[in-house]
Amino acid sequence: MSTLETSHSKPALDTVSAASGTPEVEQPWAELGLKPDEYQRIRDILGRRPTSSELAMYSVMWSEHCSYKSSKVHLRQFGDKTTDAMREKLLVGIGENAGVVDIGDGWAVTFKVESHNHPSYVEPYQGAATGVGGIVRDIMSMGARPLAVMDPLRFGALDHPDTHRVLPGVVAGVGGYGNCLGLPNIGGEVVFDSCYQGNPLVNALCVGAMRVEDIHLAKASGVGNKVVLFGAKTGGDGIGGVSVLASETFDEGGPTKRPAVQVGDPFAEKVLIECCLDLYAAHVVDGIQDLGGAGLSCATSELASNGDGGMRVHLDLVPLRDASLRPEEILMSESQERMMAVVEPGKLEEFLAITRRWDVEATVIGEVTEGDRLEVLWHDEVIVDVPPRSVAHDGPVYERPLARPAYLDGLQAAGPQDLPRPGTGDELRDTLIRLIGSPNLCDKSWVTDQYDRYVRGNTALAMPDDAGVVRVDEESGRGVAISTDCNGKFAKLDPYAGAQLALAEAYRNVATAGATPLAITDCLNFGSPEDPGVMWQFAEAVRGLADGCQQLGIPVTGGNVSFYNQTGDVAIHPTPVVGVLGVMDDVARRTPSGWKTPGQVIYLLGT
Amino acid sequence: MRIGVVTFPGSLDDHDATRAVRVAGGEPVALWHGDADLHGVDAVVLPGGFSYGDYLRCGAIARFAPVMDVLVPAAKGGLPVLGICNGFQVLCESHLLPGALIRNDHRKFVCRDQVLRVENTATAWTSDFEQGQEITIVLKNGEGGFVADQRTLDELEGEGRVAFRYVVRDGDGLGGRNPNGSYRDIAGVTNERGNVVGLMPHPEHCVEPGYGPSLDGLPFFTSVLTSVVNA
Amino acid sequence: MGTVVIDVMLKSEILDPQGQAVAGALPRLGFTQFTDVRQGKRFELTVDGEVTGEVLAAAREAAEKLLSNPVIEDVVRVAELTDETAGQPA
Amino acid sequence: MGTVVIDVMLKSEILDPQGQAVAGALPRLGFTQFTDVRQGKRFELTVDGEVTGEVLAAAREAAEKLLSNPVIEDVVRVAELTDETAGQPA
Ligand SMILES: Nc1ncnc2c1ncn2[C@@H]1O[C@H](COP(=O)(O)OP(=O)(O)O)[C@@H](O)[C@H]1O
Repeated sequence: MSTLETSHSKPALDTVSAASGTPEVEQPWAELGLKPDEYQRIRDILGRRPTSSELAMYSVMWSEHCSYKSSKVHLRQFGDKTTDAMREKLLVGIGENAGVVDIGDGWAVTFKVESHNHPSYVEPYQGAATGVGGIVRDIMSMGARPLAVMDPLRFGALDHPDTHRVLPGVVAGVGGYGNCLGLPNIGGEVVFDSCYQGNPLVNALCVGAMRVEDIHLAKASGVGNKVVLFGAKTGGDGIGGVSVLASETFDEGGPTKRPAVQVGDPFAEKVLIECCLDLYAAHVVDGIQDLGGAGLSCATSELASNGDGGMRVHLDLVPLRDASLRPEEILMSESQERMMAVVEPGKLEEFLAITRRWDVEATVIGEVTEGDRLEVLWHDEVIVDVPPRSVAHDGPVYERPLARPAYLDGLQAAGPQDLPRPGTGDELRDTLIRLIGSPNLCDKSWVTDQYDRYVRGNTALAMPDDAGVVRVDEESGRGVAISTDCNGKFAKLDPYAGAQLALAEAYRNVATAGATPLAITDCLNFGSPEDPGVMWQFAEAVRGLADGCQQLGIPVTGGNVSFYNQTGDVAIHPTPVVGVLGVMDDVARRTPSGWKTPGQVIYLLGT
Repeated sequence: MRIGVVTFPGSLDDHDATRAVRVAGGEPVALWHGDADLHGVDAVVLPGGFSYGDYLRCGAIARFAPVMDVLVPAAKGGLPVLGICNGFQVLCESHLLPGALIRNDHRKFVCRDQVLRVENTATAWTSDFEQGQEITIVLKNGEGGFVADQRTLDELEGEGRVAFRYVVRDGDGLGGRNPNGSYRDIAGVTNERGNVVGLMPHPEHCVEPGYGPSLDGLPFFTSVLTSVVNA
Repeated sequence: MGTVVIDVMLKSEILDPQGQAVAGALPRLGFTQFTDVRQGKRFELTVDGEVTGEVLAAAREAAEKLLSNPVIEDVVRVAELTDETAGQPA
Repeated sequence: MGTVVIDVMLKSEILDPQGQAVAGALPRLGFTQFTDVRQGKRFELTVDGEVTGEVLAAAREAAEKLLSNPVIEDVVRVAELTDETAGQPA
C-alpha cells in the first residue's frame, strides 16, 4: 500500500495542542450521534474542544450500545435486589466482561449472552459469525477456556422471501464460526414471527470455565507495565459511522471506502484462544480485555478506567491491514480476533515467546503511567488526553419517559375465550397437525444438525433437549447445565410477567436436567428507547426479571441490552431472552427429556 | 504403548483423541506440528478440526508442516496412522491415502449419529471389529465427500481397501443417500499395507458412557494397541 | 457451445482469511517473492450456442445478482472463455 | 507492483456441488440460457516488482504444489494480471 507516506504528510492531524488553540472549529458531533448537551459536556470535561480522535472515542463510547445510557437506571435493580445470600456463589458480578460463579471443587464458570442483531440483518453470515466470535472473546478475557456456545435466534415469517436470505446465512455463520473454533453448540432457540422481519435477533451465548485462582480482570495497573495488542491486524472494519470524521481530515477525494461489515476469521480466533490459555498458564498476564465494539477506544479506556494509574498508547505502532487508516479510524475499528493485555516488563519476553509459538502477532503499543490520564499519541504528537473514566463509565444517563401503550387494554381483553375451538374430531386432528407442523413447534434438527455438538467430548446433553449440559471437570464429572428461553408474545401482552415466564422456563429446564440453578444472564432485545411505550416495556421487563430473580434466589451476573430493533414506528415484540446456568456434581447423571424405555411411569408434577 | 496425537494450528479434536487413547489403555503423547520429531511413538493419530482454517482446501496446508516430513516416511515404513476427518483430509493431501474430500453435496455442514459398516478388519485400527459389523459413531463435516476417479475406486474395491461404508437406510432422514455425497458410500479407506487408515466420522467422540451416541469408537484404539504388540 | 468466465473477488478493504492462509504457507514452501495473496471465485457458465452480447449481458446481471455479494465482493471480470483467456500452465 | 492470477477448476469428472447449486438457482431468477455452471478458485498473488518470467515460473510451481490438488483439480491459468485480463464488468 503506497498510501502510507501521503497520509503522514497530511497537515490535518488534530492534536490536543491544536484543539486548545482553535476552540471555534466546527465539529461533526451531531453526525456522530451526540446530542448538543453531550457535546457540551465533553467540552466541559476537557476544558477545551475535543480533538477529532477524542470526539470519535466519546461518541462511540457514549452511544446507547456501549454506555447503556437509557437502560442503566433500570438495570441497577439487578444489583439492588441481589441479597447477600444470592451473592454467595458470585465471584465476579455485573460490570466486568462477564460474571463468574463458583461451582465448587475450586472451579469457576463464566457465561454471558450478547446480541449481534443488526449486523446479521445486513450480512447474515458474517454478522452471525462475528457475533459468536465476540462473545467467545468476552469469555476468554475472564481467563476462562470457552466450553460451549448457544444461539437464541428470532426470524421473520418462514415463508417471507427475505427470511430465505437471512436464515440460511445466520445459521451457516453461527455454525461456520463455532464449528471452526471447536466449541460445541449445546442449544438455542429458533422462533419465527413476522414482527422480526426487518429485525432478526441473533443472540449468542458462551460459557467457559477456569480454576478460581485464574480469574483475570480487565484492568491496567502497575506503573511501567506494558500494554500489548495481539491477534489480527487492524483494518477498516465497521467504522462506517466514523468516516465523517476521517473525511474532515482528508483534503481531496475523501477516505477510501470503509466497509460497514466485519468479516470473521475463526481460525485466527481458535489460535488466539489456545494462545491466551498458554499465556494464563504461564502467569504473564496482569490484565486483559478483548476488542469488540468500539475497538481500541473501548479497550484502552476500560482498561485504564478500571486500573489505578494512567495509560499512554502510541497509536502509530498498531499493526495495520490497511495503511491508509487515519488515527480516528484506528481507534474505532472493529476488526475482529484482537486482544489487549497488560504485562509486567520482566514477563514480556516470555509473553512474546508464547505468542510467537502460536504465530500470533503481538506488539507493545503503550504502557501504564503515573497519574490518571489516558493519552494517545500519533507519531509523538498527543491526539487524545482524557480522564479514562469519563469515556468508559461516566457517560450520560437518561431517565427516559415511560408510558404504558394504549393498545394493551384491548390486547389483554381479547382473551382466548373468544377464539373458535375445534368442535369435531376432524377439526381437532387438523388443529393438532397444524400445530406440530408449524415452524415454531416442528423439529429443529434442520438447523441444529449444522452445528457440531460433540467437539471436546464433554457434551452430556444438547439438542433436542431443553437444556445443554457440559462437563467441566473430566475427573469428577462436575459440570453445568444452561437453558435460554423467551416468548416474545407473552412479553408483549405483559412485559413484567413475560420476563418472569422466560426466567421460569429457563430455570425449570435447568432444574429438570438435574442441575441446581446458580446464575442468570440476559439479552434484552427491544425497540427504540425514545418511544415511551417501548421504554415502559423495557422497565417492566427488567422489574419483572429482577423480582423473579429475588424470588428464586439467584443473581443476574451479566448480559446485554439491544435497543432500536424496529422498522419505522413498529418495534419487535419485547424479547428479554433469559439464560439460566446450573451446576451438577456429575453430568453423566443428567436427565434427558423424553422417555427411554417401555414400561416407564409418567407423572405430572405441579399445578 | 505410546500413541502420538498431532496438534496443528486449528486442530479441534486433539483433546478428544488424547482422551480416547487413554481410555483404551494407551499412553497419549502430544506431538506438535512444528516439531519434526515423532518422539518414538508406536502409532499416530491425526485428529479432526480445521487446520489452518481449511481455507484453501482441507488439509492442504497442514500437509507441509514439519511433523509431516517425518510422519510420511514413517507411515510408508509401516507406522500405524489414523486420520480422523481433517486428519483423513491431511492423509489424502499427503498422498498416503488415495482420493480427496470435497464439499458435501448438499453444501451444508452436517453433524449426526451415523451408522457405518466395517468392511475391512485386517487393518491396524480395525482388528477388534467383526467383519460387516454395523457401528454408530459421530459424523460432523462440511467437506466430507470422498471422491476419486473410477480406476482408483475400482482398485480400492478390488483390493478390499474400503475400510468403512455409510449404511444408507430408509427413514434415517437422508432420503436414501449417504450424508455427504461420498462416491460409493465410502466413509473410510486404508493403504495397501493396512497401517494407514482414514475416515470422516469421529470414533474419538464415542468412547465414554454418558457422552456421545455409543462406545463404538473404542475398538479403533484398542485395535492399534493389539496390532502394535503383535508387530 | 460457448463459455463465459466470471471472476469475483473480495473487496480489497475486506479481510480475506483464505488469502492470508495461503500467504502464510507460501514462504514455508520457499516462495518468498509474493507479498500478498487474495483468494476469490471463478465461475464458468456454459451456453449451448455462441457467446453473444446478450449472453454476456445476462451473465453480467447474474454475476451482480447471484454470484457475488455486493456488500463484500466485486465482480472483476465477465468475459467469453477463449483459448487465450484460458491460458496454458506450461 | 505486479500481480499474478492463478485459476484452479475442479476436474470435469468430479462432482461440483457449488456449481450445481448455482446452476439450479439461475433459472429461478430467469436466467435460462446457461446449461451448466462450474465453480473454481481464483488467486491473486502480488509481487513487489515486475512480473518476470521467473515470477511466473514460481507462481506456476506454487499453483501445482499448493494451490491445487491434482487428484481433483486442474490449474487452468497462470498469467500476469493486466488491464485486459482484469476485464470490466461494464
Ligand atoms: N441486560 C443486562 N442485564 C444485566 N447486566 C447487563 C445487562 N446488560 C448489560 N449488563 C452488564 O453491564 C455491563 C456493561 O456491559 P458490557 O457487556 O461491558 O458492554 P459491551 O460488552 O456492550 O461493551 C456488563 O457487565 C454487562 O454484563
